[in-house]
Amino acid sequence: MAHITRRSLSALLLASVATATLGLAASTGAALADGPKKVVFLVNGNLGDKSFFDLGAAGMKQIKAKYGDAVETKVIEMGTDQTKWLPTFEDVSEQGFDLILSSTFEIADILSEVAPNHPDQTYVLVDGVMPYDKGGYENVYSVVFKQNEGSYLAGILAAGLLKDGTIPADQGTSIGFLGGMDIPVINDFLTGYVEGAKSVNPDIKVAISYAGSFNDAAKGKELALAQYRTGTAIGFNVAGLTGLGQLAAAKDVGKWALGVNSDQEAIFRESDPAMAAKVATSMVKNIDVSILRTYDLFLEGKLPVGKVEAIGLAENAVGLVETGNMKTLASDDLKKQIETARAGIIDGSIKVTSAFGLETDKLNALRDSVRP
Amino acid sequence: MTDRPLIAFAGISKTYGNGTLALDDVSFAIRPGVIHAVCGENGAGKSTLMKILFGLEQPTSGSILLDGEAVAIPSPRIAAEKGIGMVHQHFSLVPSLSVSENIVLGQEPRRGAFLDRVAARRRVEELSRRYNLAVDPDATVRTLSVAAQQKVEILKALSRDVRVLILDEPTAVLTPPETDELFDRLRDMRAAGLTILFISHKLREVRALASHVTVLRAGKLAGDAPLAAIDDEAIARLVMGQAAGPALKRGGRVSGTPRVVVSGVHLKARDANDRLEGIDLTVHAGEILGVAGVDGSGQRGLVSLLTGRAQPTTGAITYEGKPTAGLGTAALRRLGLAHLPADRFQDGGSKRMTLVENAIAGAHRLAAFSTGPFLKRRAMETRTEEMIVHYKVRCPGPNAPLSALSGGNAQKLIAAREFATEPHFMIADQPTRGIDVAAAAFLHERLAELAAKGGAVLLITADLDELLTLSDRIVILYAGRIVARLENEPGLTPERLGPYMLGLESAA
Amino acid sequence: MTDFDLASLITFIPAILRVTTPILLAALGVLISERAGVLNIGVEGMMLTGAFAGVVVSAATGSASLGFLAALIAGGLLGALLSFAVHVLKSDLILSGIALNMAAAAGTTLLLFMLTGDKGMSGSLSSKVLPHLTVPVIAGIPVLGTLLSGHHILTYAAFLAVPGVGLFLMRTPMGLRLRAVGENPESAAIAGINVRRVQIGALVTSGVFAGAAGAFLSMGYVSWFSQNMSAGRGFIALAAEVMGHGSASGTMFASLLLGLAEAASIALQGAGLPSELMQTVPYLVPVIALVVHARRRQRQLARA
Amino acid sequence: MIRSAFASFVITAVLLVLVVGIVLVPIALSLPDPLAVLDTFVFGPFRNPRHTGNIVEMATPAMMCGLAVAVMFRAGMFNLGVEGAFFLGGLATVATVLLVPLPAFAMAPVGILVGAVVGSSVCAVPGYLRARYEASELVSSLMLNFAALFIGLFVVNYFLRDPAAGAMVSFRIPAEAKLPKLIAGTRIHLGTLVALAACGLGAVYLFMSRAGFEARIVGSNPSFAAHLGLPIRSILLRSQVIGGLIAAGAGGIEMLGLYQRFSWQSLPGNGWTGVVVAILARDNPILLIPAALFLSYLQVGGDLIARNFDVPSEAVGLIQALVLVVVTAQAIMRNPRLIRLVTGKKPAAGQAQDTKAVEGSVA
Repeated sequence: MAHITRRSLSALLLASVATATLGLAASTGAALADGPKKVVFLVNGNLGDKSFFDLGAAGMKQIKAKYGDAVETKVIEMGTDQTKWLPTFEDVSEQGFDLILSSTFEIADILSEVAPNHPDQTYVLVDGVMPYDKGGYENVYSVVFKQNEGSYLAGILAAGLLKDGTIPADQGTSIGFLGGMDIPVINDFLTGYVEGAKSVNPDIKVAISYAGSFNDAAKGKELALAQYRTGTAIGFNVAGLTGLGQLAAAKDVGKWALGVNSDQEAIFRESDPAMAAKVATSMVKNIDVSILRTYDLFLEGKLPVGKVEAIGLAENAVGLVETGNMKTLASDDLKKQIETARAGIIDGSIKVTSAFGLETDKLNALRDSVRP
Repeated sequence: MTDRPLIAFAGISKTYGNGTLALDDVSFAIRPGVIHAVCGENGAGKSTLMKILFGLEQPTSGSILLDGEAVAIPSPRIAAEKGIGMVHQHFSLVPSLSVSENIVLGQEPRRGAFLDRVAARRRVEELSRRYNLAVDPDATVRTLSVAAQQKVEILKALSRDVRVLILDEPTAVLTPPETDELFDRLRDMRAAGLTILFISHKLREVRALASHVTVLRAGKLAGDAPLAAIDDEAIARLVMGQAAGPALKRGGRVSGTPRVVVSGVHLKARDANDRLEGIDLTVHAGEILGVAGVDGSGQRGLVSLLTGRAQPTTGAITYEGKPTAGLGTAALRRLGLAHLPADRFQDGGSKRMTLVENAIAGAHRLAAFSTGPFLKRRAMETRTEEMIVHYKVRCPGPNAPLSALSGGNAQKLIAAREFATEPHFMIADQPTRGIDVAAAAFLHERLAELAAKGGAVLLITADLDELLTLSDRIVILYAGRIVARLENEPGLTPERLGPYMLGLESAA
Repeated sequence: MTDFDLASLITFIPAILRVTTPILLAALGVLISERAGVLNIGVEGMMLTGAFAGVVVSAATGSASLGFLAALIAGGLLGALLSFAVHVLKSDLILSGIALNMAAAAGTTLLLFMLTGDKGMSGSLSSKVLPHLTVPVIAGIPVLGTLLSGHHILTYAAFLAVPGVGLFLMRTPMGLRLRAVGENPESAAIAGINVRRVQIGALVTSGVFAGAAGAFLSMGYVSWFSQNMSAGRGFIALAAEVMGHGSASGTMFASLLLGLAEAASIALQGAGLPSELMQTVPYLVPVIALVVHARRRQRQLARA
Repeated sequence: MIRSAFASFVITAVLLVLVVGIVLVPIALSLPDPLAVLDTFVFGPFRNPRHTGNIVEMATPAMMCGLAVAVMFRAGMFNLGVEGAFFLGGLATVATVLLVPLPAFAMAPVGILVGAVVGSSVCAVPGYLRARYEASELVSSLMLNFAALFIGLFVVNYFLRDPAAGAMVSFRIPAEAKLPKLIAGTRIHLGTLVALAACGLGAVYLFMSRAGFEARIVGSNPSFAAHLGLPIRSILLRSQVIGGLIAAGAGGIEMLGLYQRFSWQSLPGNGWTGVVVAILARDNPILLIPAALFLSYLQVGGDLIARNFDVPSEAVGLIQALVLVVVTAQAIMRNPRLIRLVTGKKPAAGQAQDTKAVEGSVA
């Protein structure tokens, strides 16, 4: 780097001026026409979480793939410093985007400050809710996922595999849950999972651990091993990159794992088939699908802006991956049982508790009821 | 062997990055197989010249000729390859390593991948036999006395097949018998064909040992002659640039009331060199009590008791009649204690802080220098400027860091601070070690002046000339006990002190 | 894990060794540089980079050994880089270490993205793992087998490295020079030792150990690289080294203590205590150990 | 002292432009509009008052954390507890305004005060362990940071959590407790003035007060302090308590200035920023202000290009890492020729021959 000569430097500068001019011309030209729609997804963290941020970015790709030149998409990483989020929203709100998307509950507070200042701008909050009951926020559409519903099915699957002997009792008699942190969005998976498991076997035991981190795969593996060592036969990981450690543990001890958010079996199908084979299924949260759906609705003018939509099994926004290992692993009876539960949840005959708004005491009572 | 010089300095100049001219066109020659003395005050450039010869510093201009050929000595390693060894004033030993490890460091005998410790020990034993310098190869250097450490340092230099051995003020830390022994060893080495460069500012030693003397003053060559051709006064003139003033001589006055009384004091310490086993002594107002003793005879323990940094295990110390039990340094200083510590940069000041800060520290809570919680920086600065003038501290300015000062000037500033409180009791621990004659004389006058004004002074020094010049009475420490109490009569000589210092005689 | 009988205790020991391995490897690296007088704050970044290099190279070559080698080299290179900043540019050692950690976190993510199009993890790369070793005869013996056999090769390497590093520091010429440089650089220079070269060597070696620690994470614990997967273990290793008071065996015992605390906090999850409080255990234990040790030392001094 | 520091400051600025240029130019060239990238990085932060405001907002905690670090470093304490103190201070402040019934005017001051006291424990405990037992403050502070994090998360989860919120966050901070905004169109709040005042007071403390003078003596040479009979242990402890109070107070100010709820789930990193700022400012409280502003300026510029162009945010991290190394590079910063070029005079004695490159071994 130190060896850039003066000549090469000036050449570089010249080249950059040339490109700059071209670039300027191009962008002016585009602006003159009734150009493509502009959509942006703001990540309040960094990509690479194998969870809602990556899935959100994937949704943006799907929009681009579907609409091609008719849309400009952009993903901005805001990082983990929360003080930077508001300035980013304010900047983006002034840059003429047709749709500004973002995700997670934390953004609700940010939007409650920004959205009223930009009434003509449309915002989408994925996996979080604006406080609509206090009025306002006519320009924000919120969509939340009922991960507890999908997790309910995962609970049925885990407990069912044990009950019907598909997983022999010598592998263990309890099921596991590995959370990233003891926080509501994680516990929303837990409540559904526990209730689903209990619906199969009221006496089921659930080993519950929290890693305190979302990027420590080694610790995730160690936590999972501790669960497997003490009688857990199948575990559900909801801990981002930490949770993937559970897969390595399952492979080592020959027990079973349940993935989350995206299809974790697919991640390793090529690179490590032996490990992929131990992922019974994954409880997916189709954030990408919902983002594409949001844009579709927006184009059609049908997006219910100013409201919250809760999407779950009924909208196919959450669910189990049934095409992978589960297809061969689960018995037909168990699959039927899961289907029944799905129908029950959709028609309202089965109510799944949500961790959102649940007091810490009640949550503890639920955890205590299944402690091994 | 011909008279061709072994080493010749040809027009050596050295300018430091900060613009200081340390050496200015110095040229002289050293013949093989002699003991060649280099004299001069502190800051005259002796050490710099030797560092250049040993490859620790590079000359700005000029060259060194070895056996008539110009050589570059970019590092101590190259110096060693060329047969030049050096015994440093501040020893270059690693305290936590053993004697043999220190000596073989850099040229270790190996057995496979490992250090051959047997061979290392053997090498040390062989060296110590050959040069008649007895050391324990397995002792950890940290536990050794200064004299023993110096032996290790010399052995380390000799272990590299040297032709030239540089000794930088080797006697500063030694007792007379130790000095004599060292000189005997050095004469042996010369007899064995070694060339020795002996740096000193003690004329008596130069006269006793060397055959040729070179005098440096303010970075320039001031004189160069065989010792046979020059008398002491001439050398002194060359060193000082003028005739030396008449020497101060005190002795015998005991006056005033007992100010500090130490009775039956024992001190248990982790370091055996610091232990005290039943000390009784009294320092009176108006006298200077000299404490002599081989380094590590309990001086450090005594100082830490008297300065409140340690409490006696048994026995008591009173200060103007009041027991000092439980009083810390701060309380004692408030009662009128002052202390010139032996290691001036370690304990006496902070190199990184400015002269003002060093000069006022300790007195900064006095009303003269602070109002409420704040310091009066102007008053501090004014006071420091006065000190700089009165104590003739050569410095870039009151806001320069202490590190910018030479050892002697730093010591003068520290002394200025300690004397400024008009102390009732002053502990002067090696007050002039390693500093030049003029600065030493100045400090001697201050100590005498303090005593004349009724202050009590405890003088701890390894420099017996200093001890005999300043003290009214003398006590000699050996292994934590007082082995002699002497009046400083005119006939008292260093030679009479020697046997007591080595524990061979006892008069107490 | 409520009943702590002997059997569960024995099954608990491999967990302690697993958790200890990366800490110990990194701490030995920290020890080597620290004895040479350079505190390696960048060990966290070196671990992360080692983990990354191991995965990428083993995936590219199909060889676990080459991947491991790459992890070592990557760690060593970062050690050289830190040396360059400290010795040539004369930058602040601590700050350069912090900067190295920042750069490693950003750089590995960026490179991962460029290689795989994914910022989170390297799931799409079929990287290799280093094997677990079964010690022939011992494996069959009930208790001893669990204790001594079946561990990861790097777990053995880490514990075997302890006497290795100890001997290197205390018994070899190089170790002697290294300690001299760390304790008194001026003396070492006078003895003809090239201080800078020794310190560079120590930092590079330190990086190699950190690289091995990283490789254990990505080629032992799991078989992929993920963002920031070192997760603060480098800092734990720094603590272990300080607690070990400069000796290899002390560093090992400190690492084991930290590993034990971490493994215990993992095993005690699900005992009904709030998980957050359990997670403080691995961090409070070293502080308590430090105080206990310091008090004992003070009492010894007082007695002397 | 200030003048020579200023010289290095000018050199820093010039260097930074070079460094950023070297890293950024190739990245920019790979993008369609390279000049705009550079332009945004360099001038973007000043083009919009809100972005300029961002610099000041971001510099506020950086200054205070830097001050906390500087106060402790000056006393010779390598205490890294600023990170945990900031976190815990923020939490305790929010807990106070949420849980303690206070009149509106008292909320912010009392909250920040309580936060400062509670949070300072993360620095004070290692300080106490060092003063009392000589236990390495580096290790204990590093470890206590994490302990503080998890204890904090426990408190949020069990005592402050808003069950209506979908994440583990506290209840909303009441509007009356928030620090007033100073400049319309930005989020610059009263805390900035507090931080500036704190730096000023820090300078007064360190260089003009008896207590600070004593702390510096202890920090620069403990043996000298012992020679003078200074109460070293209490001075050490005092410095770390002061440092902790500043850092934890900064956490409270940050919360009441910029946040709606307590929502940190991991250590926010301001402590490390503080270490960086303090080293840049060479532990001089007044220079902390430009150092913090400068670092924030770089950050805002980096954020802007990451936001507006396809520059990955990690590239910005790389630039910052490189910047840190270069600006503390003595080989460059203390180069006598460069200093002469800037000041037009010779460097002070002792500065140029500062050859000891490697410091910072753990005691």
